[in-house]
Amino acid sequence: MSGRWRPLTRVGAQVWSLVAVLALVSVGFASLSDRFADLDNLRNVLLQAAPTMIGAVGMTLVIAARGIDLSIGAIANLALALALLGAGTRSEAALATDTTWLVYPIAIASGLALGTLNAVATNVLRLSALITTLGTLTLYRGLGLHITAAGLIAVRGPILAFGRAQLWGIGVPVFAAVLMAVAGWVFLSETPTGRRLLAVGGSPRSAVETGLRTERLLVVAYAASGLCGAIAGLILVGRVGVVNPDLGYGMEFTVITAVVLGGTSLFGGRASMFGTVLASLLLTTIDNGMTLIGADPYAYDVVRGVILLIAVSADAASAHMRSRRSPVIPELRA
Amino acid sequence: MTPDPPERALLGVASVGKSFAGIPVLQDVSFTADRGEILMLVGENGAGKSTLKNILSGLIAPDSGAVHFAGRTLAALSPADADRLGIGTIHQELSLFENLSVAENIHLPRLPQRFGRVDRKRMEAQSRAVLQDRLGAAIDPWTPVEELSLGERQMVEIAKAIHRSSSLLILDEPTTCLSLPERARLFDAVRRLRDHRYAIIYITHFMEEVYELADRITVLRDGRVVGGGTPRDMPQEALMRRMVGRDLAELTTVPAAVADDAPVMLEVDRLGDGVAVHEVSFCLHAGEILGLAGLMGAGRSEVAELLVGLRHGEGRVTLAGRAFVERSPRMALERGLVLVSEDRRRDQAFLNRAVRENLSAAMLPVVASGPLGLLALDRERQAAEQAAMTFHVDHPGLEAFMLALSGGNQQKAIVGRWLQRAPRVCILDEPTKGVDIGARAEMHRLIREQAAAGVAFLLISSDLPEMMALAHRVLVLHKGRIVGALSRAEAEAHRILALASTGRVS
Amino acid sequence: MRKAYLQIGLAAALLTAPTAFDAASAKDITIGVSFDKIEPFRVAEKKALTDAIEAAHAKMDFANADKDAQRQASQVDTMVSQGVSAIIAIPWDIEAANDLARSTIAAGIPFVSLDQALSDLKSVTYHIGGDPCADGKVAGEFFVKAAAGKPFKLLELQGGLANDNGIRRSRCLDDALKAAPNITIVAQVPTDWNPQKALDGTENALQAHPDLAGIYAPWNDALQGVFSVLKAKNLLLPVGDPKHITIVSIDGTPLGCKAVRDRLIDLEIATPLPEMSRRAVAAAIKASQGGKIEPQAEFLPGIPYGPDNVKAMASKIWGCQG
Amino acid sequence: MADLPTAPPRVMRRGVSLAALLKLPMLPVLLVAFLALSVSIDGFVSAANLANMARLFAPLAIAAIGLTFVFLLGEIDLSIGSVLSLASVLGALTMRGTASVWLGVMVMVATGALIGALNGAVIAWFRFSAFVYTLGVLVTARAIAMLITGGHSVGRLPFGALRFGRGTFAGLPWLLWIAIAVYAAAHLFLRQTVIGREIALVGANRRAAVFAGLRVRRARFTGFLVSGTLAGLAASCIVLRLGSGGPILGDNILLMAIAAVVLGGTSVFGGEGGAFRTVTGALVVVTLDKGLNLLGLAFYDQAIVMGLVIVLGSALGGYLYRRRTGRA
Repeated sequence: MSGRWRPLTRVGAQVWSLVAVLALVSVGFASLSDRFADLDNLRNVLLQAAPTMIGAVGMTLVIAARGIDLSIGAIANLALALALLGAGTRSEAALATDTTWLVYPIAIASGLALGTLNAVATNVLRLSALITTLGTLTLYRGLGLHITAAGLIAVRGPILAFGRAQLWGIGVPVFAAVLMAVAGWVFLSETPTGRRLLAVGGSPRSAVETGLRTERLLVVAYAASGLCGAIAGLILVGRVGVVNPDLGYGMEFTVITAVVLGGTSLFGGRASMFGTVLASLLLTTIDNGMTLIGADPYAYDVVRGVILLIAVSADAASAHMRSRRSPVIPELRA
Repeated sequence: MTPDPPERALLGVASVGKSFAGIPVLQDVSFTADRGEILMLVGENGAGKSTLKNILSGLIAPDSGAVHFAGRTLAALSPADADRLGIGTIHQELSLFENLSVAENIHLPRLPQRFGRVDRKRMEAQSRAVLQDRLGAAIDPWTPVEELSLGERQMVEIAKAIHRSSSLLILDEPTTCLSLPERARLFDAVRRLRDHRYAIIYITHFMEEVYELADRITVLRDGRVVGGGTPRDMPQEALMRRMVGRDLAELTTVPAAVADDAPVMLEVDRLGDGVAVHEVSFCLHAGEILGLAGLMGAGRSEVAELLVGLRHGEGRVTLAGRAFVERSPRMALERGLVLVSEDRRRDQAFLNRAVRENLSAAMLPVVASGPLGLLALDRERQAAEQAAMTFHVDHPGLEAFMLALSGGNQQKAIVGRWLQRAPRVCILDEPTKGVDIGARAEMHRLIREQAAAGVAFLLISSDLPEMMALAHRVLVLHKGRIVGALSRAEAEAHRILALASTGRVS
Repeated sequence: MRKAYLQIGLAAALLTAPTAFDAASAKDITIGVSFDKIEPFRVAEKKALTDAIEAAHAKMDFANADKDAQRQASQVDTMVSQGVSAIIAIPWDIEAANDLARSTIAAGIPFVSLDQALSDLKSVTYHIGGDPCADGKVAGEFFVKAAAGKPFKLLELQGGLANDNGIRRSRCLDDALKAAPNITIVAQVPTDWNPQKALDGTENALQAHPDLAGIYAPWNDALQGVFSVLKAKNLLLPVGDPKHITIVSIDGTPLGCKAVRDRLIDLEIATPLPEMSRRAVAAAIKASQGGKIEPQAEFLPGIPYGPDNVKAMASKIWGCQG
Repeated sequence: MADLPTAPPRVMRRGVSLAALLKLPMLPVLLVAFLALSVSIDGFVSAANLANMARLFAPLAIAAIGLTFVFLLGEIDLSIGSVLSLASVLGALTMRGTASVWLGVMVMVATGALIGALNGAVIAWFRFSAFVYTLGVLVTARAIAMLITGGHSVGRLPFGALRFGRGTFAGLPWLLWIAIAVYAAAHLFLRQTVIGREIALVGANRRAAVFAGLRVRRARFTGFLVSGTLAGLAASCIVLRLGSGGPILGDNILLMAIAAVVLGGTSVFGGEGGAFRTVTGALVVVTLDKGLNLLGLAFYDQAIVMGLVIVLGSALGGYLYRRRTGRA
């Protein structure tokens, strides 16, 4: 028997069915709009996918450890609100808030702190992650809106730099997203802490018996998720130039969809960073393509829904094909 | 009894006590274990062995008493302490990460690293060293554990504990899934560790293991130390009396003979699934106990799963004279064929549901009435109470979670679940695995009683004394095929083992 | 219990009746205000309303339904049972609000709808709002004029797809454009009033149609997203520049006014917020004192203004002041 | 077999015992919140306000009880909100078209049941991932409702609708009676029927349920069927109370229902929980929602308090539960 290092197990098939769906969708859009298959458009898609992708990278770590972070969008909102509070001055003449470079350390520190708070609350209060982050989703959003008084704050200065900067004609957020995804992948597959995180997600009971410091590892995962939320928030705000109450609203849904669609198991222990990236791209491509072909606004959600249903059927069908020859009855297959 | 005062030996347990919800499980327990010796910790289930093991591996803290280790006194250990002190534990319920590789399982929580990355080369070399060189197990270090058989997983669990420990190794019933050669290799490894000045605490209830390995024996009963000494001080009879607190005479009983005119209850003709089972044919009569022997992975459990429809396959099954074609667990139950499968936690117990519901899970059609399928809760409760009494399930209340029961009582409750249905044919897959001597004897008595009442049993067991004590005939499986059928007179341990291991009569 | 709350309603009506003859002072009047949601424009709207109520020396009891018709119904019912003098509501569900208004009026309490019109205007005591359809039409006519018979590609951003104001601003624009076959709407992008989505939509539309000539951004918050895309493409040019993309927006917030003053957008249609609020409060107080409200519904069309006349118009546009 | 089982006396006694009440993790929080709000708000315990709260409570509790079935199975149904929306649109259109309130209600329940059955069938037989599949249904059903109405809500319903939705019977709002009936039915169903038991056992350990010959697929199917049907019934309650249905009517209900279910103490991992727990969870959600509003807090400050209560309340409930069961 000879084996090889298999960093992230049993996700291959799902990633392939995702590749197939993404290819199908792309070919469809390309045939309807000649501007779809275009280098400029690829740049757009990547740039628009960046916030989702970054959020999804953090969420992949959390879900791999058998957690969930519903508060990621609220963290994006609150971290940016805190950043403005700490490093913004309202300029009445320009109707905008001037910012200093301090917004970056403040937003990032806030993201890390809020994520850590999620983990600490889960650990100390012994709650399920779902309850904790459902609570902090509400709490963080309330705090964020409290700071901005639910108003729209136009921003200027260094806060815009990250979202708008370009390198070789490609938006810096794209590099950030790729970097985060690679870092996430290396972390999960190559570092001892990443492997321990997968172990905790795979079997919390074994983790205790093996002497893994589950609580510390969860802090790492949730802090990473908070960090990713804050970075996603910085990109969104940097690009659009406002901190608005809807910032990050519903982000948790998109991001969790991307992670699960990408083949990471909600029951922990199995993760696919590559799948997460692909699924983030798929979700963005749908919106992008719909606008390019000038679709009816009411059709957007129909297409989104149908593609989700196709993706899940493709996955179920491939699982069926794979296990067709096993004598074990379907109910007992994993 | 103790050669050293507790603080002088490597490990000294001094007057340790522990209660759960007010019920004492350990009282004033003291013993020592020193480098270079194998201490056998024997006792029935519920005697407190597992609690003691959990205290020593840092999973729970004792209420009173202290643990001395290498000259230091600790009120309690944490898993991290255990790790630092070099205490390795093999838990009875495997504590592996199925989603990770063998090598990672062996090394966690301290993975070797280079420049912040996992050092795979070193990890692979160290895994091979412990797996192949020490235990002689040909398991590739990069295989995910989920792809291993139960026996292989047990070897990984052992390798993991050996790798972690540098001073004390605790083994809790480590051989339940092992074939004979694997078991022999494990014993070799354990002896070699002793020679390397390890202290070994070996928890078991298998008598032959006690006398094969022990340097010293400590007996636990009802949470107290009730005896100890060298194997020479304690012959088997005396040891068992200490453990159980009463004499056991049933070991010599012979099962009642099967009547010549007993009807055929189960007839199996060329059963197979194309993967694990091939052309298995046999007959089972009313009142007969038919043993199905073989090594782990020989296809024994798969035969059982084929019979009740948990696997698809070909071949004909005739149940009480009628063909049994559309096989499913539900149809099997209706036709009077039940399976008590091996993996209790995974496949049988509803751990976070009430004991009552666990007992009645196979009785639902019986306690339901009317077109709506309403449950007669009173009847269900009575039946459950009755079953708990009949099958000696010791429980804190029928509404308590199944989780609250000890392993042995869980097993009795599950066997009770199935036998309540008064089946014609009962398949028992490792019915006494992880069960203490008292419960095991009760289980054997029960099987004999039921067989005498006409139930046909197909008994799958790795425990050869059990097989020889119970079975009228023994079939031996090798690589999914029946390679021998032995009558009671022919069924001797070495013959069964030879057939099971090689597929041929030696 | 229905009887109980009718009684309380009646009692409240009776209690407020004597003050009807004391029209000079509104000191004992509490106006229950129910908003459909809180977002930047509503924050401004709330402030305008608060100012108007203070100016009338009345008290305000405020509740936010947060995009939930049930919660709004419950909040209004509570205000009724607490005996407020009148209700001013921005309805979230323009159908459900009909029955809410009727039952409130049946309990003897006037119901004034603000900003968002109910589907059946007869069910309220008084409605005062903008005229989303008129605004959309003005925008459409402006684009027709701007296109001047030449081919013209237009991007239409949309607010909430299930929001009546949003739907009307869109539909009436489309109606006005029917007269000009030279104008093509290249995309209608749903945004849920979210500037981030407006940004992505604009970026994608520009990708598909680099020769885009006009953008319809029917609420001011969308402008930030639009500008940031145009800036990245070097298309954020002042009105009058040959490559300038024609932009029309609605709302009249300070940010909108600033965009006009910076000559970045061609036309802004300002909702007359302070006037709307004043009239709503006046009607609520008058009705609570038994007065008759004529006319029963008023629609204040938005005030269009552009870079060329912003100086002259500034005094009429709330967003251009202060 | 002929004798229908009467309610066993032992069970009834247990139903009201103090120990059984303490099993409900949210009860102390509910009591404290209710007392605090009654003291600090005039008229919080008035008949009008309680009736008002009851009308908010009913649809939430009904939808959350449906979700409880799915959670008991160890599954999730993300589609209930948009199923509710779609059902409300179809039901309201029917009411307006036929002038029959009852036909409308039947259409709503049937829509919910139909989508629930489809969800159940696909998940139980084709083994789709419940999370991704119901997410797809969430998006699609809402989109269909949008397409049908063009985004408008559907109002101007027959007069009888509102009379029922805002009316009372024997002093209690009709909607509350419906919620009570649903609770009672769900409680009995889970407690006293074979399928109910199978749902809990399948959730506790699916493999063991297969080995025990339980009808696993039927149980999973039924769970999603109930969830969809009750979403349809919740839609009826809202439509009858508001006099309108619409494509975004159910947008808020999913998160609120999840909050009610988990706050009530039903496990996300299956096998543990029940209808009564969910009722207490829904009571907490409604009491706070209404109470904080009456206190006059800004909506974001309400959110802050609500978030703190969810976290700290669940922690307190969990602590009391562990102390009672003696688990460390």
